Amino acid sequence: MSRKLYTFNGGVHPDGHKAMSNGTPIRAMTLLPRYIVPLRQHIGTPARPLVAAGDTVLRGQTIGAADGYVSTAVHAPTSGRVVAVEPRAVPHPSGMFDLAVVIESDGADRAIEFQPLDWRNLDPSALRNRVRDMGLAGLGGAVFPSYIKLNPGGQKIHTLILNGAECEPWITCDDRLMRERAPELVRGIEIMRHALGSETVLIGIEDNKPEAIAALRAAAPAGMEVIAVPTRYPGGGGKQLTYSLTGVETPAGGRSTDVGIQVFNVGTAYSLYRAVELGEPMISRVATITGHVAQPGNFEVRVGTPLSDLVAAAGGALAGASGELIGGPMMGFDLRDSDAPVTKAVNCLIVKNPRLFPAKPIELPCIRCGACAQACPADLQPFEMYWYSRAKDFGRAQSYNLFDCIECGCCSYVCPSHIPLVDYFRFSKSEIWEREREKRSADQARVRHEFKVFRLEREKQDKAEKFAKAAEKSRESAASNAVTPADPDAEKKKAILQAALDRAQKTKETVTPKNTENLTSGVQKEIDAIEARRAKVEEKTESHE
Amino acid sequence: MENYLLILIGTVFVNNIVMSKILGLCPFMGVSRKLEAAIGMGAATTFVLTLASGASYLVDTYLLGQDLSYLRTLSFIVVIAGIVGFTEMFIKKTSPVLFRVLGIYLPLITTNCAVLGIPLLNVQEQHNFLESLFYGLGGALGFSLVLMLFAAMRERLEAADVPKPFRGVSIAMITAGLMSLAFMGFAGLIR
Amino acid sequence: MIGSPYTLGGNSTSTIMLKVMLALVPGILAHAWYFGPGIWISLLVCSVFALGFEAFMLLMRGRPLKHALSDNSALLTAWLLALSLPTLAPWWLYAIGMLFAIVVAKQFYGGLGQNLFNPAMIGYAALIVSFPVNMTQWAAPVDLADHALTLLDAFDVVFAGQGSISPDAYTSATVLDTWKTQARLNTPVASILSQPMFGWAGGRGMETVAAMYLLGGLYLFWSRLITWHIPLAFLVGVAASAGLLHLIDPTQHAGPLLHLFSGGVMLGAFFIATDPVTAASTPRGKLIYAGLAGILTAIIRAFGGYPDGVAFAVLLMNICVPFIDTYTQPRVFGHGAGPKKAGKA
Amino acid sequence: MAAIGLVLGGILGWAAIKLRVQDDPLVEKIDAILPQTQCGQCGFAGCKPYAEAIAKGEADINLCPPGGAEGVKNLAELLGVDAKPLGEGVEPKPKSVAVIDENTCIGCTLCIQACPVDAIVGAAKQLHVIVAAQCTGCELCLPPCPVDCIGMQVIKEDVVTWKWRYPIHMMKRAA
Repeated sequence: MSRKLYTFNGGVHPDGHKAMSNGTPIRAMTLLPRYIVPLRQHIGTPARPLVAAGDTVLRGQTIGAADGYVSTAVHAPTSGRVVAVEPRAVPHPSGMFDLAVVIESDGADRAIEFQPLDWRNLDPSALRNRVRDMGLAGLGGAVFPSYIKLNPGGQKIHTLILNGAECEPWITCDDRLMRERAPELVRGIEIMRHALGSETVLIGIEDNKPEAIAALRAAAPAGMEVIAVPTRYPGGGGKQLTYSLTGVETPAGGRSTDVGIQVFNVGTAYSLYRAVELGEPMISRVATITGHVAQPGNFEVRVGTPLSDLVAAAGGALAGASGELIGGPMMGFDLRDSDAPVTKAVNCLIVKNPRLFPAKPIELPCIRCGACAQACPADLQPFEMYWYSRAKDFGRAQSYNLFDCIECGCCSYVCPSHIPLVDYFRFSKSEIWEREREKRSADQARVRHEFKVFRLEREKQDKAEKFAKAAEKSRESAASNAVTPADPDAEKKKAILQAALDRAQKTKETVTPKNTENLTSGVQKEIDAIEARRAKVEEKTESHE
Repeated sequence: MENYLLILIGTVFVNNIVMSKILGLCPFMGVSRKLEAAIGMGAATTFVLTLASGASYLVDTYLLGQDLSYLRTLSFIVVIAGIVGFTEMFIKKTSPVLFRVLGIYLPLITTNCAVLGIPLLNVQEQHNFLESLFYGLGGALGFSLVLMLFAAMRERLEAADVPKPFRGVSIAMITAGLMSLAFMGFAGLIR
Repeated sequence: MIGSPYTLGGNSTSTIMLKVMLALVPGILAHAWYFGPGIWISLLVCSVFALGFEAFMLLMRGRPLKHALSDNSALLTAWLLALSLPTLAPWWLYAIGMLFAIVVAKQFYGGLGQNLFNPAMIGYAALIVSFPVNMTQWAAPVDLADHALTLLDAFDVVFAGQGSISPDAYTSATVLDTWKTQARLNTPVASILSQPMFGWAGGRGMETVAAMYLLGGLYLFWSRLITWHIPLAFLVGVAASAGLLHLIDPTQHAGPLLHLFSGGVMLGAFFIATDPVTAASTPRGKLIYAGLAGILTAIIRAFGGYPDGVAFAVLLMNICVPFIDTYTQPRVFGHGAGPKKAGKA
Repeated sequence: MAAIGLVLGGILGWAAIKLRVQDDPLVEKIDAILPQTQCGQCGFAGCKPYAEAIAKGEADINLCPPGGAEGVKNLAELLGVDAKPLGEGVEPKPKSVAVIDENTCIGCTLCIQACPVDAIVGAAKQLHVIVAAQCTGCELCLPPCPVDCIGMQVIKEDVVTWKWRYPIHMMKRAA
């Protein structure tokens, strides 16, 4: 091609292992008896649940609505009955539980009526609302709500980049998608171009996927350029791909839109096509299951599918499996609980065995050899950031531009001392975030405290003025009345307080456990209701934090 | 001209006031915990030391002469104290944080043996006015140089896995010693 | 809990150290060929003391011995110091050198990776300051020595003192020493260079050893264990300043070739200045660090009181490293350059 | 000598007028580091008074338990002094918020008056509620409550506030 490619610094060449899963077509999965759909599948505020236990739902029905600006909807993957809305295991590095809707399928898989959209004659903002209600989020891994990214805002988005690089080893879901569904994918890109008004459309694909490149070149109309970029991890990082294709560096701390470029994953374009042209909400995605399983490959997986079922669909794990990875080996994380479901973010599940993923060698001291700095695609000095992160000197770690780290893992990959550098950076980053949260709330508290002090001062002044006036009055009356009576108001207040105290003492006694044995069902119900309300308040406070 | 250059190079590197004359260790150890503070301290000391060498020379030559030479140390201290007082106010005005960081070490420039030592050495070496100035400037630059380098090293040391008994000032002293060892490489270079 | 990445590639620290030691082997062999078997003894003695001191300090600190000893870093330090010291020196000289190198310069700071000064060079500097006489008695090339020592003789010399053989019989000054003393006596250049100890470039024998170090260094560069910045800047620094001085006054200052191939310059350029722990780490910083070290080496050689300047130059620049690193941080992706007008690229 | 003294005195006097410092921005800088719980555990009436006391050198830097060791370290760095452990009897507690027990609250408004950041809403004889997002966990509302209906609740971690842990240092673990 005639287009000049730019080369970002650093990067590594880990073993691809892609042939293991990219040889077979995308398979469909049989209907499962149970789906678990987390309400937080995207960056931002979790969706607000619209269903409760006992409700029946249809496939594609909205079960969680977008809540706030950075949020998007969640839909039922099949028809059936909601059995619970409760915290469940989710694919998250912490292994923590998060609120999810558990659906028991009725086997009929009845769908709501899908309404295709005539997007060409539609106002872009209406299109975006549709995209939000269809639950679209970026499928590259960051799962940022797509409708926001389709809003050019005040900026001119002259270039639209489609990311089909898929630089992470093992993962092949985008590869298969591009090979098999290129025409539909291209129609999705058309919708994006329409919403953003971009002139240039570039589709970047790493050159280890010749079939995908050929398929897209065949499907792409004039004005869409399919470009093969050299295979080098992390060539599919948003900033890296943008630089490779255009030579433009995304400003630190900013977005590519600041320089007039928007980047979407190819999978998102395909889902956009389904959402807009077919009217089908985002209830499935293509995900790779590979590694130590009987039949590695790609599946069209419904969101909410328990990962253990995905492993089973691939013929099950082979003997000697030693755990699972979500995502690729460079940036993924260990699956803590195989009950966790596939979400919009899950692009790959790798079943590990000790041969493919040997135990990590022991960490030795850093010798400042600089291998990490040479491998870093963000041109950072990881060993300096490590030096201060290790000593928990976050200020200095940050001064070495810690927050420009994209956590691609190249530094850890090349480190001769086998230092888990990225873990140190993740640790430092979350500590710094925590401090910033604290700082924000401290600032808020300071303002509120200062206001309170100011208010008290003002009240005191007011009172003093009133008192001065009163004193003048009383001096006048003092002539006739020698003894000033005690403030009757205060006496009254005291009495009221005492009465309330006594009352409270009584009520307290009634709610102490010794009385709970012989409660009437009515009282019990009341207590339960209060407990539930309290639990909700607590939940709210937690989600606020 | 060559003479002045030699004085400058000699005092900055070869006869470095801290590394080979072992003067001014108090601020050297005290204000080297942070690079910024060290740079501030270096600038303040350079200012004071250069002025003090010049002023002391004038005082010594024109006010004291041979007859009152027994007042030399005393009057030098007065001159230095005055200049330090001025510097102190200046820094307090321009950079309160630096003022706070330097803390007690700022007024202590007065009693920094390097600051008194250099004017006295000037007299001893019978430097003329310009030579005195350059000697003061060179000494101060040498002081600032090692102070800054040392501060940068200590910032790195702070995060090092130093054995417990050596942490803090202890390893700093060892480092200063090794620095001194390295500076011995300049021995015999000039005079 | 350790997260991604889950695959690792590349070297390991102990193999890096081994490869560096491997790169030293040609130089050592050449040394043994030209200067007799003394080098084997000094290597051995230094290695034993290095491991001994390292183990002792680790025990004192309550750290596990196995990993720290098997990273080969103490051995490498021992070899570098042994190659910088005269062979056939008394054993306690090596012991004191290793004490300073391993205990003071390395373990006091927390061990591998934490030290600010090059351990081997601290050992060297401490010795040359304390025992200048022993440090100038270098083994003479075998074909020039009055008495060629066998391995046993050498053993005797190192551990029991010179014994029956006078040190004059097997030691000589280095070419740098000779040049300095003779030039200050205003001996004509031609007659200095005609002395048998001078070879085609540097000192007889030593020049070949230096060439072998160069070879080893090129191997390190080729296997990507070092970058070109430090060796090149160091050699250019030495050659340029030596050349300049030579141009100004050829009767007092030897030419750049002699400087490059004598003393510790080659060893320093490829093996000592490149020690990643104590060297500058940014590309620009490396150039400044090594360039200044090279210039300092030439200045100390020309005007200073010590015969060789490599050790002091490296140590002086070690002092500057944190400062240099702080002010030479490379531009981070997405910083500064300012968004180029996109689309026109 | 006297002449020197006079001249210098003159210069200094002039400089003192010229270079007078109006405001002390140090207090602001110290105040910015303090956690603003306004809890008074330091023995001062709030964070600002404590900051002023530190700036004047009247108070030590290790008196603030909510700030923890981290806060002491930051103060030490700002002031160029050695960090030290928190003082006797001052230990940091896990971050908590106050919660009012709806069953026992009598609506006396005493806690509302005690709250330094106005994080409690409610009127006389009405149930009071603490706005958790604004509660600093200072515990100042606990003692005034006549019916002991306020309890402290430790803030739990969730998927958003979850933090990556410090990577285990293998060398040390092996030791």
